Amino acid sequence: AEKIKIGITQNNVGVDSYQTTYEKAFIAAAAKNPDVETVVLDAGGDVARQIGQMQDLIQQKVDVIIIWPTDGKAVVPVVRKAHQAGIPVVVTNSNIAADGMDFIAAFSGPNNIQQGASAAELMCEALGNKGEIVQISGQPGYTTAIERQKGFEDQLAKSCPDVKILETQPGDWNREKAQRVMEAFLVKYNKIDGVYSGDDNMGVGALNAAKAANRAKDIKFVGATNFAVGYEAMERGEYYGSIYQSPVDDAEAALATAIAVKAGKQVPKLNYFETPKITKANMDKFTKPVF
Amino acid sequence: MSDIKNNSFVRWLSRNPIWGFVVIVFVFFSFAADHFFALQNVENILVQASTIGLIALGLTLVMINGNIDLSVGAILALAATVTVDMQGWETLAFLGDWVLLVAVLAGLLCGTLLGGLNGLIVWKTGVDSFIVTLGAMLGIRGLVFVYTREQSFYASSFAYSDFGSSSIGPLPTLAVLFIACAIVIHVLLSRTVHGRNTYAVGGNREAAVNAGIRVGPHMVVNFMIGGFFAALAGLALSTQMGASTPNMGREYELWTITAIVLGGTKLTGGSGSIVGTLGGVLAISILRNGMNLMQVPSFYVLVVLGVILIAVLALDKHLNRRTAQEPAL
Amino acid sequence: MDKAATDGWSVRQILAQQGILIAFVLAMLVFGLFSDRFLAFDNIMAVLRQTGIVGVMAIGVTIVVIGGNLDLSVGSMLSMATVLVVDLHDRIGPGPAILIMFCAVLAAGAINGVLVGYLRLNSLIVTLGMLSALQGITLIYTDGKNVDIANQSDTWFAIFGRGDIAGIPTPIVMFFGVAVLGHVLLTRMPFGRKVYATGGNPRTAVYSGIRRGRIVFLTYLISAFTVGCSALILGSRVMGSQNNVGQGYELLVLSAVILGGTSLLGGSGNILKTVIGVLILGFIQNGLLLLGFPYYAQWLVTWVVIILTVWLDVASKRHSLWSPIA
Amino acid sequence: MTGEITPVLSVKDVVKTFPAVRALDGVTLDIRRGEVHALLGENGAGKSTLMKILAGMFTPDSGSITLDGREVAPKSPLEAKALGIVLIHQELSLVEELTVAENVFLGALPRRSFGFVDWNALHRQTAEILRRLNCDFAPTSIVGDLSIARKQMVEIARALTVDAKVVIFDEPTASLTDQEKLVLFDIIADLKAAGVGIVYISHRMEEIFRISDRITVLRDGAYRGTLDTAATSEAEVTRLMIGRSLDYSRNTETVAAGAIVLETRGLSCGDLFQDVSFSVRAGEVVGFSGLIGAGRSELAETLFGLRRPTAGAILIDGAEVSVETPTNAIRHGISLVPESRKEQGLVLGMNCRDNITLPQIDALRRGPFLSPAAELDIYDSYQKRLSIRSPGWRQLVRNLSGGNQQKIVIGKWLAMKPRLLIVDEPTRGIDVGSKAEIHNLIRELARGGYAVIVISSEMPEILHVSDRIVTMYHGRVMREFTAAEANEDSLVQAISGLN
Ligand SMILES: Nc1ncnc2c1ncn2[C@@H]1O[C@H](COP(=O)(O)OP(=O)(O)OP(=O)(O)O)[C@@H](O)[C@H]1O
Ligand SMILES: Nc1ncnc2c1ncn2[C@@H]1O[C@H](COP(=O)(O)OP(=O)(O)OP(=O)(O)O)[C@@H](O)[C@H]1O
Ligand SMILES: [Mg+2]
Ligand SMILES: [Mg+2]
Repeated sequence: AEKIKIGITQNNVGVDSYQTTYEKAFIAAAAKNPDVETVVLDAGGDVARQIGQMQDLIQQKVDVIIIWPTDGKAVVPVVRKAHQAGIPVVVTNSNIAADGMDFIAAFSGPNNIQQGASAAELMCEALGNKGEIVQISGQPGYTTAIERQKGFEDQLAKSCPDVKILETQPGDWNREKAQRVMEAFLVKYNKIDGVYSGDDNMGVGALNAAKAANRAKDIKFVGATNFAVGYEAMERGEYYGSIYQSPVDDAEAALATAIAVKAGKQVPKLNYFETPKITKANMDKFTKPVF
Repeated sequence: MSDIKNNSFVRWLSRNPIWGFVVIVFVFFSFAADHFFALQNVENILVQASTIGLIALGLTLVMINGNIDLSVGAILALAATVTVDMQGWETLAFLGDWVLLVAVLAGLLCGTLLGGLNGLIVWKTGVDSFIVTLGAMLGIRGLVFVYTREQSFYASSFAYSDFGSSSIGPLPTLAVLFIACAIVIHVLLSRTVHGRNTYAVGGNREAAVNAGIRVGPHMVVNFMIGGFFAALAGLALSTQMGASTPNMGREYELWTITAIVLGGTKLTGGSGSIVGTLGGVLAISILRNGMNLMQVPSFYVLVVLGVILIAVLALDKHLNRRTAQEPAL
Repeated sequence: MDKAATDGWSVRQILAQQGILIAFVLAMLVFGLFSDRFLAFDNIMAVLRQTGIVGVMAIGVTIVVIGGNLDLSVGSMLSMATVLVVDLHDRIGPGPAILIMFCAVLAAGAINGVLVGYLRLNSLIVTLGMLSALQGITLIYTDGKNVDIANQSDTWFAIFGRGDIAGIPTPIVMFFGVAVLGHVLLTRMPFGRKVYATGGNPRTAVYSGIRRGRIVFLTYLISAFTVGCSALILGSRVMGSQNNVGQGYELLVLSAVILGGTSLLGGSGNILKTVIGVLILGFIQNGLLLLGFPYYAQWLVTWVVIILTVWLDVASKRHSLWSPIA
Repeated sequence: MTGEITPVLSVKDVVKTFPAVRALDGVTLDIRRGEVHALLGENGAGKSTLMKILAGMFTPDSGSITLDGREVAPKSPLEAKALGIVLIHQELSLVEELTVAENVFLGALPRRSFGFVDWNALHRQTAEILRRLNCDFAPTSIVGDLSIARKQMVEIARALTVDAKVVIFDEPTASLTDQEKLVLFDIIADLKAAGVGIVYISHRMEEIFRISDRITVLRDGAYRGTLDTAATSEAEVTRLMIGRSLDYSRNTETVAAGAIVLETRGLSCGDLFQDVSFSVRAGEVVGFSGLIGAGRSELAETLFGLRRPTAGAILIDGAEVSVETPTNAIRHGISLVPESRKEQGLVLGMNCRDNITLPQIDALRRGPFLSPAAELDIYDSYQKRLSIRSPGWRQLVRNLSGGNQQKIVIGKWLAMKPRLLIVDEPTRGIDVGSKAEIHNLIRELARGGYAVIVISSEMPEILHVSDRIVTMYHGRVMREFTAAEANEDSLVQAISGLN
């Protein structure tokens, strides 16, 4: 078969282990397939640079482009440009805005709204449908952060309206920042029953703060994107639950989708992979995340 | 005859060593990276350079003036946000297509006014521009988030984003815009009274005051020009995206300042030129683009970029090395 | 006492120069008025603990800036150091890990120092280049993964971020300890005088027999050393590290330094005021969180507070509110 | 005739205080049309402060200024200029990066439409002015590349750009050579003939008596009186200024020839100077005389380790040494009082004490810590010896008057107790009293066994302090004189290359 050349521009490799593991898995999976040649780029979290990279990929005339958008809206025109240049685009991990859906071949990734909702259900379950919680969200302005927060808040209001969110502050996907935010929450609120964090990295930061204030026992911690540290804390019983999301699945799904698209196969527009809830009760069914 | 030409070229180059570097990396990538040496790619580089380049034009004035503006990235985001958002305002719908013009003017006005505000604070309070604009960098970014409620805005018609990818003759519109603005600022700086006073104020503020230059308003004007170009860069970038995002332009201030300093402008003010700034901007853009095309792994890009920045500086120093007869300081 | 009297310097004049201190007290009072938790002992301790990370580095950067240079590389140097010490902790034990970490940051600082001090390259670009390069090196080292300390409960490494010395939280001890050391170094030792002279007028410094290159080199080593100390606090506090954990710290640190009245032109500045600068930033952030300001309103307020503080400081120095520039 | 002339500018009861300093204490002065009015006073007497008030740079605490019968209060240099008051600054006020023409017309560049600079007019007018001033550089030269003297001429050129009513020269000749001085005096004569009122500040009596019509003396910020130049004498003015008279005799001491401390053999540094051989003995003052550009400063810098010689040898105590850095030179017991106090001699943002102790800071320790007492001792003793006028050691050097700044630099290097002291234009801007004091100090040092090199463009100074005089021309040593055989004429011949 003829070799196909796949270009990928990722959001921000190295900013967290998820993205790094994703990249590794992607390259490994591509290496296993002798018919695939890849161009791997990283936008470093900057939309403008990502647009530049898309232009460069179009310039190189790759066969398929995979994009992990730094921003779901801002990349639409350049995706359209690729579309007009006849290069199919697969969006991975976090989707682009509705207006861009016409120009992409497919989306492959987790459903962040659904993840937020699942986390809300975990929280209801942990608190017995009643209590006061705080939320530590991801970096403001980024799609994943916004979707998870929205999914969580909407579902919480639906599933257990008696659980009240006292306050939400961003932790910028940063454990130390989350720790600082939690320290302020602990000073401010005498009673906190639960903490929801946009990912486990921040969740563990919050846990650190609570432990230092000797209040960890009274608080249930729920996160998303299960990290190794979260997994371990769960083992120790300090962390209630999280959402299991494997970057390896994510990467392999994206690659498979891209190959299928290029091969002209019929592919559904939205390809979500499984992101199940994980708690102490079922954690033995999952391998410990490598990141 | 050719000897003289040669000589003046060498002298020009020794004043703008960054251009030597631009040529070197250009030649290097032409051989090292497929697809690099192509008209299409040169256009890409120019378009990619236009964002930082436009900011750099205004910021060069501010820096020659002996000030600095760290808030340009945030101003860029605010201007883009306002412009993109206004296109969709119901209240302006009666304007038809003219809404675009109104929105663009509004965005540029925002940038100019915020620049002016920075300048005014620097002038009236006497607080160092570094700290004033550092504060503004945070504050204006805050404004952006308050305005957008953390959402990205999306240009309602593709007409806006089509502008970003349109061409005038063989050249992309944005590149033409950038080059045209560069010429205007170059002329402003080298031929007008305002431009010459910019050097005077930056070179020796006290002397400028003593000579009766109204230093305060002068600086405010330059800050306004700086804000205007940051806003223009925001518009240029948002036409490429057809959207605005609250995080756009983050850390641009550092890279812009780097480009300007590489181009020979002193942080302490008083010297610098648009020609140099242009070289600095191109150097960084070519490096970025070339490394993309060569597929340098992203972790290594950072290292290479860092090392090259320092290397360029060392080269510059070497070229301009004083003779043994200068005092060894 | 009467020395001051014969010098013609009154207590009032000296007090009048403490605009930043006044701003700090004002800010504390305002927040204290609006939030009953703000001035609580626990909260103050928590903030002091947090500010230790920025604070220790700010001392080092103050010294670099007084010497007439900038150091923007502290952010990614902090990332590198934290990642290194955390990663090595589990492999070779805390002691050796700390040792190696300090070797690494001092090596990075030495490179800065050689380039800026001896080769006389522009410090902004050099340290920005280092910022980029060190970030890359950190990523290459960890292969982009987070690092964590596996056994967090019984390692003495915990003392730096979580423990206390004689009842005082260690970060606070380190912060104030380094500050006092820095202050003594700058004001009571020949080295400090040479740093001020080098920053104030490099040419005069050389004409006075000061080895300018060596002085600048040493300031970068000091700055790197303080980054190492901050990394201890950060790594121990979090018991893990992201690759970009120090991102943005360079500007935060620089803000604190400038807030403390140190001029970017070099030659002037004061460690004790930097300490106040650090505290102002830390307490503002905390106070706004406690008051429940939405995140981005916090930034707006920070903008205003920074400018008002520095304004008060410069106004008190020149005895007039408005700048004399026409 | 005196009583009836209406002054173009009069100053009445002006008071100005700075923190901890009362710089002007009720000064009254009037300047007539077409007169040269000299202003005299010790360093720090308040001369520059008064002039800066006239030029709108400071506002007085009280008092009034009347220009052409109208009370004025210029709040900025711009306003003062519009009123017709031009100040030629004591400390150069130039933008180094710009051209001569741009500096001459700074703040008033000729424009064409749309704010463009009218380069033709600018260069034409500047060339005109430079021609009048007999300057040998082009309007397009970059000011930063010029020597101090040329920069001073650029500063002076500004006086000719506007139709001024009053032109103030604040120590314009401090760094000028004799030829340039003559040109300046011609210009002043022209201005005077055109009816401009001129204020002339200088510490050089011979100039004052040569060109001024009246003399006003300030002391400690207070007005001491105005004299008609024709009706007074140096002695009287000096007494009014410093309260005692001075002795301006030639040096007639005999040399107590000690061992040779420093010797150079065929020393060269590129095209700056070539084949310089001379020696200095302990207990001896060797003067270096030459025109600007003769290479004396460069020679001094080479001896001090700031430049690398390209050929030749430096011997100290008969042994060849390589002085590679100033640190090294200091270790060999060499001190250099550099030519430019602001750029090379002082850290303006540091206080007086710290500036004086800077080169020996390593030695002023108790254990690892600085000893404030030792530092203060040094400051106090040189403050007294050089009568440095400062409200205290904490005062920033930036806030001192020009002459007092110069004294700080001298004190700084005297305090090193060097074996070889090199002073480059040591008394630039220093008042007559202190100048005598410094000359005495130099002599005294020599008597105490030090070797001293004095570089000076002031002939009387060189003749006054030197035991031996070396003349230089275009980077080469011309002739050596002993104190006894030298006189102004023979020196002038030698430094002009006429052997
Ligand atoms: N900005 C300032 N702040 C504080 N003190 C000042 C300032 N400017 C001048 N002074 C003080 O005012 C006094 C008068 O200074 P001024 O410069 O007028 O002296 P001067 O007569 O010009 O002396 P010189 O002959 O040395 O130039 C000095 O004691 C000086 O220290
Ligand atoms: N012909 C010239 N053209 C341009 N620049 C010159 C010329 N001659 C000398 N210079 C510059 O003028 C400056 C002053 O010269 P230099 O210091 O050698 O003189 P000097 O003998 O020390 O005299 P002085 O101490 O009286 O200024 C030097 O920096 C030199 O580069
Ligand atoms: Mg004076
Ligand atoms: Mg000289």
